[in-house]
Amino acid sequence: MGSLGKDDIIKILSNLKQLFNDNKDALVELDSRMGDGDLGLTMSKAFTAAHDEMVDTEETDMGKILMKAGMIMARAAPSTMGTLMATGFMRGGKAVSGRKEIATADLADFFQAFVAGIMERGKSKPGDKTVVDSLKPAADTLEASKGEAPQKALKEALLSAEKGLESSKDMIAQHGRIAYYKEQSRGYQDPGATAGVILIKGFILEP
Amino acid sequence: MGSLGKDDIIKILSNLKQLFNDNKDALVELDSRMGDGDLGLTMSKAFTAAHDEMVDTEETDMGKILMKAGMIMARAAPSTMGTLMATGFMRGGKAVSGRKEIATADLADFFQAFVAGIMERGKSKPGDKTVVDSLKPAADTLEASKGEAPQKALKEALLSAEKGLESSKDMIAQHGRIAYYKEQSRGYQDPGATAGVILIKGFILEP
Amino acid sequence: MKKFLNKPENFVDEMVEGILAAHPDQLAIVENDLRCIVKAGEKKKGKVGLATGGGSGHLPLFLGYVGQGMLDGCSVGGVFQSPSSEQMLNVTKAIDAGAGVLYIYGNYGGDILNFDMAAEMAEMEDIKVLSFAAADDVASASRGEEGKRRGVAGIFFVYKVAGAKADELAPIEEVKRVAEKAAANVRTMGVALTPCIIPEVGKPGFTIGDDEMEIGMGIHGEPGIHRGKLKSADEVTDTMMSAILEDLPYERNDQVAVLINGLGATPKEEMYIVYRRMDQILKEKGISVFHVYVGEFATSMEMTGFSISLIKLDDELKQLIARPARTPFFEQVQLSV
Amino acid sequence: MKKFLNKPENFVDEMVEGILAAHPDQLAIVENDLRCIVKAGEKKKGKVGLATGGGSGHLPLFLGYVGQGMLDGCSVGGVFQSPSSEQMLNVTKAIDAGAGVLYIYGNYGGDILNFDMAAEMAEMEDIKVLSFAAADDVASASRGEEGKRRGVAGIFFVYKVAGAKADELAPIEEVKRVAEKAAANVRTMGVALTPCIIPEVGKPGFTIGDDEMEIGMGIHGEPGIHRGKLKSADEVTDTMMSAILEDLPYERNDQVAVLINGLGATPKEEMYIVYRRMDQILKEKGISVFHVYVGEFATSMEMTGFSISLIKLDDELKQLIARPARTPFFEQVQLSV
Ligand SMILES: Nc1ncnc2c1ncn2[C@@H]1O[C@H](COP(=O)(O)OP(=O)(O)O)[C@@H](O)[C@H]1O
Ligand SMILES: Nc1ncnc2c1ncn2[C@@H]1O[C@H](COP(=O)(O)OP(=O)(O)O)[C@@H](O)[C@H]1O
Ligand SMILES: [Mg+2]
Ligand SMILES: [Mg+2]
Ligand SMILES: [Mg+2]
Ligand SMILES: [Mg+2]
Repeated sequence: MGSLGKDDIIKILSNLKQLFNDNKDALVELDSRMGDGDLGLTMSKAFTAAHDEMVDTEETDMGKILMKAGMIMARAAPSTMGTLMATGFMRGGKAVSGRKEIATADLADFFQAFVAGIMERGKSKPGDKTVVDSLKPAADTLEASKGEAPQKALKEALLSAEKGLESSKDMIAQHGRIAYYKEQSRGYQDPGATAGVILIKGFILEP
Repeated sequence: MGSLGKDDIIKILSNLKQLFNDNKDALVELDSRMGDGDLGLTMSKAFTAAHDEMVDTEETDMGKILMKAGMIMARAAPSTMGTLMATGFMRGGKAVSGRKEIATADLADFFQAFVAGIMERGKSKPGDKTVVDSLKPAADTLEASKGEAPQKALKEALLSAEKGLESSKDMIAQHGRIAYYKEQSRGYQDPGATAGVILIKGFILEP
Repeated sequence: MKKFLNKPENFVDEMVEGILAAHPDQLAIVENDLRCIVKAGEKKKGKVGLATGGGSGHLPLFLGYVGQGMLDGCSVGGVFQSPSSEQMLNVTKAIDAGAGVLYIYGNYGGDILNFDMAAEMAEMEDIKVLSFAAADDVASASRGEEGKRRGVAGIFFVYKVAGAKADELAPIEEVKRVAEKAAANVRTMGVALTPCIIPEVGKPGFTIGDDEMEIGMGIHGEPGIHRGKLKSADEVTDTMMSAILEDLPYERNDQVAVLINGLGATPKEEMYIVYRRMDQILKEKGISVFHVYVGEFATSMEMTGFSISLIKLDDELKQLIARPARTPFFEQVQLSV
Repeated sequence: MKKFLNKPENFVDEMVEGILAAHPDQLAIVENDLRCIVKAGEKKKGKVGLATGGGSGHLPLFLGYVGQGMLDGCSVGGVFQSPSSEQMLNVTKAIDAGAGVLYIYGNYGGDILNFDMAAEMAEMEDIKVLSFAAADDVASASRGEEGKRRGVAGIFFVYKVAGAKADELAPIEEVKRVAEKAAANVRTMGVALTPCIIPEVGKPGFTIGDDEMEIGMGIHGEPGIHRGKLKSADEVTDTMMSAILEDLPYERNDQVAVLINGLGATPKEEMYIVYRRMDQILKEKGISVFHVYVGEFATSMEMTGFSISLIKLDDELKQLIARPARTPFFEQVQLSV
């Protein structure tokens, strides 16, 4: 298929609900090391609410569906990552508003706006050891793959996200609770960046 | 000897300081069971202060020496027993004021006033499982032994005190912290009554 | 023992030094004795002096209620120990303004004996002294034996009422009358989850299981009426409230003021969860609430637990409770009646 | 976990229900949402609205400062969790009286993001919003990186000053100016001895040895600057005070107000032992003290520990701090200046 329709978007929300539920304990564990340990709960709360409240939506504008999902997350999970995800979905959705279908170019616009939104909201940049470090490479890969089919492009984006996560391990955290550990945060895997990889995974509909 | 002089009284205060120091832990232990565990400290504080502040007194009136000892105790150890001992010494001393020597009859007067003072101050009576239950029998024995030599009379009084202590074990406490245990206090040895026996022991100057 | 301390034997004196340093415009000492606290400033001629006293380790009790609209002086004992009669007498002499001095203290053996002795000594100095021992702890003796009860957090209401009355320059008998009326209408019940440590002793005064509570425990760890598994906040509140309500008893159409008092380590969050249930019960019973106090009013250092006090109000008591007050530990504006 | 609780997941809602039941004349909610608290009664036209918000578990922070002379509204998060931007927006809409709304909150990631979102949404509704994040915890980032510091108990002074200024009907820029000035002059440092337990988690957030303290630990258990054997109260105070004094720095002839804040389980007795030492240090340095606050102002439920805050005062700040205030958790009469 050359583009994603409404059913695909709902399926993605359902994937994300499932994935973040499956990874709940792992994310809690990661966030417990130098954070408050809520990230697994946050992500699963955010995407469960987004899916459950959107699954029967009458809305046909893909952009609006994604924006609304973001607003639901903001209410359901107001922690740092919940709010950043919400911001991402709202900004990303706005970037593709009016579309009835989402092509690879739209996916690229969505994720570019998504990451830009997070960076603006979080006053963060690549290299700060945050979710940006897995999502920005993924968004950039999508940007460079506009000519490809969505699923292929997303699979490449996932590889970039994973590489980004890997390279973020050596960074020193600049934001959030983990940043209080300063130098000590080097070597640790950032829970938000990990969640970013899972987010991309959720968009992949083919095996 | 037929009567006690100033040196004897000071010796008694010294005995009491020593005895309550020796019995500090035992009294703490007893008072810990159903009280706040301070009785050992209280008694040793009270009599250490009384002895140390009176040992060089210029006073020659036996009554005044005993009264002053009481006032010192009130300041040094304001717990229940400290205050009751203080009251006893002040009232007992008043009863023998003017004496330069203390005969058995004076001892009887001293302890009768001592016990009456405690009962009035503590609103307590024999049978309430308090210090009164060892001291009242002792005071009554002295009253009945006015014709005897002081040391002999005191030794008999000690026996009565011990008997009183023994019989108080079966009583239900009516006063102080131990009384919060109501029926449960039956069977326990009252720490104050125990201290009363030690008090009489301190007055005995012959082996 | 995890405490912020220097030498344990200096605990009380250093605490008082800190209090005096922090509130020099509100409190002072007499006879150069850190254990004899009085309200700073001029005394008001003809006003009955109100004195209290008791062991340390219960802040704001006892000295924390010395201030405007409350008490005039307080003698300070060692941790959980009575101050001496001599210290009480010194406070008495300092605060007497010609109208006599009323002693209001908690119903504990050592305190009673010493206040009685102090009263006798004060009389020898021609100061009129009346005494009153608050005994509000429902758990400490049954009905019919109210005189044997311990005094706990409910004494706050007695101070408040007596303080407001004394400010009217009422004669000592009148001040005592309202104090007695307040006390006759207050009932308190406590629950504890963990003990506290007397600094000089260095170990807990009692032990209690990791999953246990003791309902009715006294503020020095005196035995309560029920030790058992820790129940839910609602269940604990139900038990305590029914003991209190039955005791006076408090009845439909009564109006009350409420005090929820933390014993030390229990967070305010939990106290409000308790009040939520109290509010349901009081509404159900048709008892209306004039004012609610939630906080630490009578503690046992770091003990975990709380107490509930109710005072039934008539118009006179309500007016007196509503009056403003200001001490370093308690401030209240005039409440609207 | 020894807490007075019903269902842990209802901890926050039941707490708020209790607070509303206890103080119905002082607090209310909007949008029928227990997490959206506002001052009861009419709003004053033309007054800048002051809003705060943050995680639960810190009473009196944050909602406890909603009241006369302080704040107008507060959004309430889960334990140690930010409230949502939507809740913040709802409070904003309710308290705006035409003069705009100033957000004052602690410098934590989640809160910043949500307040920023709420501010954007409020602007879309034509409400002017300015924001300010207090960041007073000296231990959380070094000099030169003040913007990264956490907000802790010192925010009390920012609320107090901004609240008094807003009451003068000053424009929002002016209110923000004094809030910033207060914050620029406040420094705080904390120490903890034991952790606390988030009810829904059920176990302590960190562990610490039976003989250990952690200086600089944050109110959610964030790492401090020194973990070691528990020292004497004087030594602990010396360490904390020298970090604070050097930071601003506070200098000879400065005048300050002091806040000693209990984290939950530490008794007032110990806080005054700490103040005794602070008083000695301040006298030695020639720094004078305008007013001393001792109590619980920003807690971590049942955590053992305390924090010290100093605020350097000029005449303007002093006047504003001296102004009366009344919330269910904090009352102050006009202080004499
Ligand atoms: N300012 C920021 N910008 C971007 N990402 C951030 C920022 N602050 C934190 N994060 C991300 O959020 C993750 C933590 O999220 P979460 O657990 O929700 O935070 P908290 O519990 O502290 O509110 C971090 O691992 C990091 O990737
Ligand atoms: N009202 C009273 N009259 C006489 N003796 C009393 C009274 N109350 C207590 N006692 C005696 O005092 C003893 C306890 O003394 P102490 O430990 O000093 O009391 P507390 O520590 O409670 O102040 C009891 O064992 C009892 O013998
Ligand atoms: Mg987290
Ligand atoms: Mg969190
Ligand atoms: Mg005792
Ligand atoms: Mg005692």
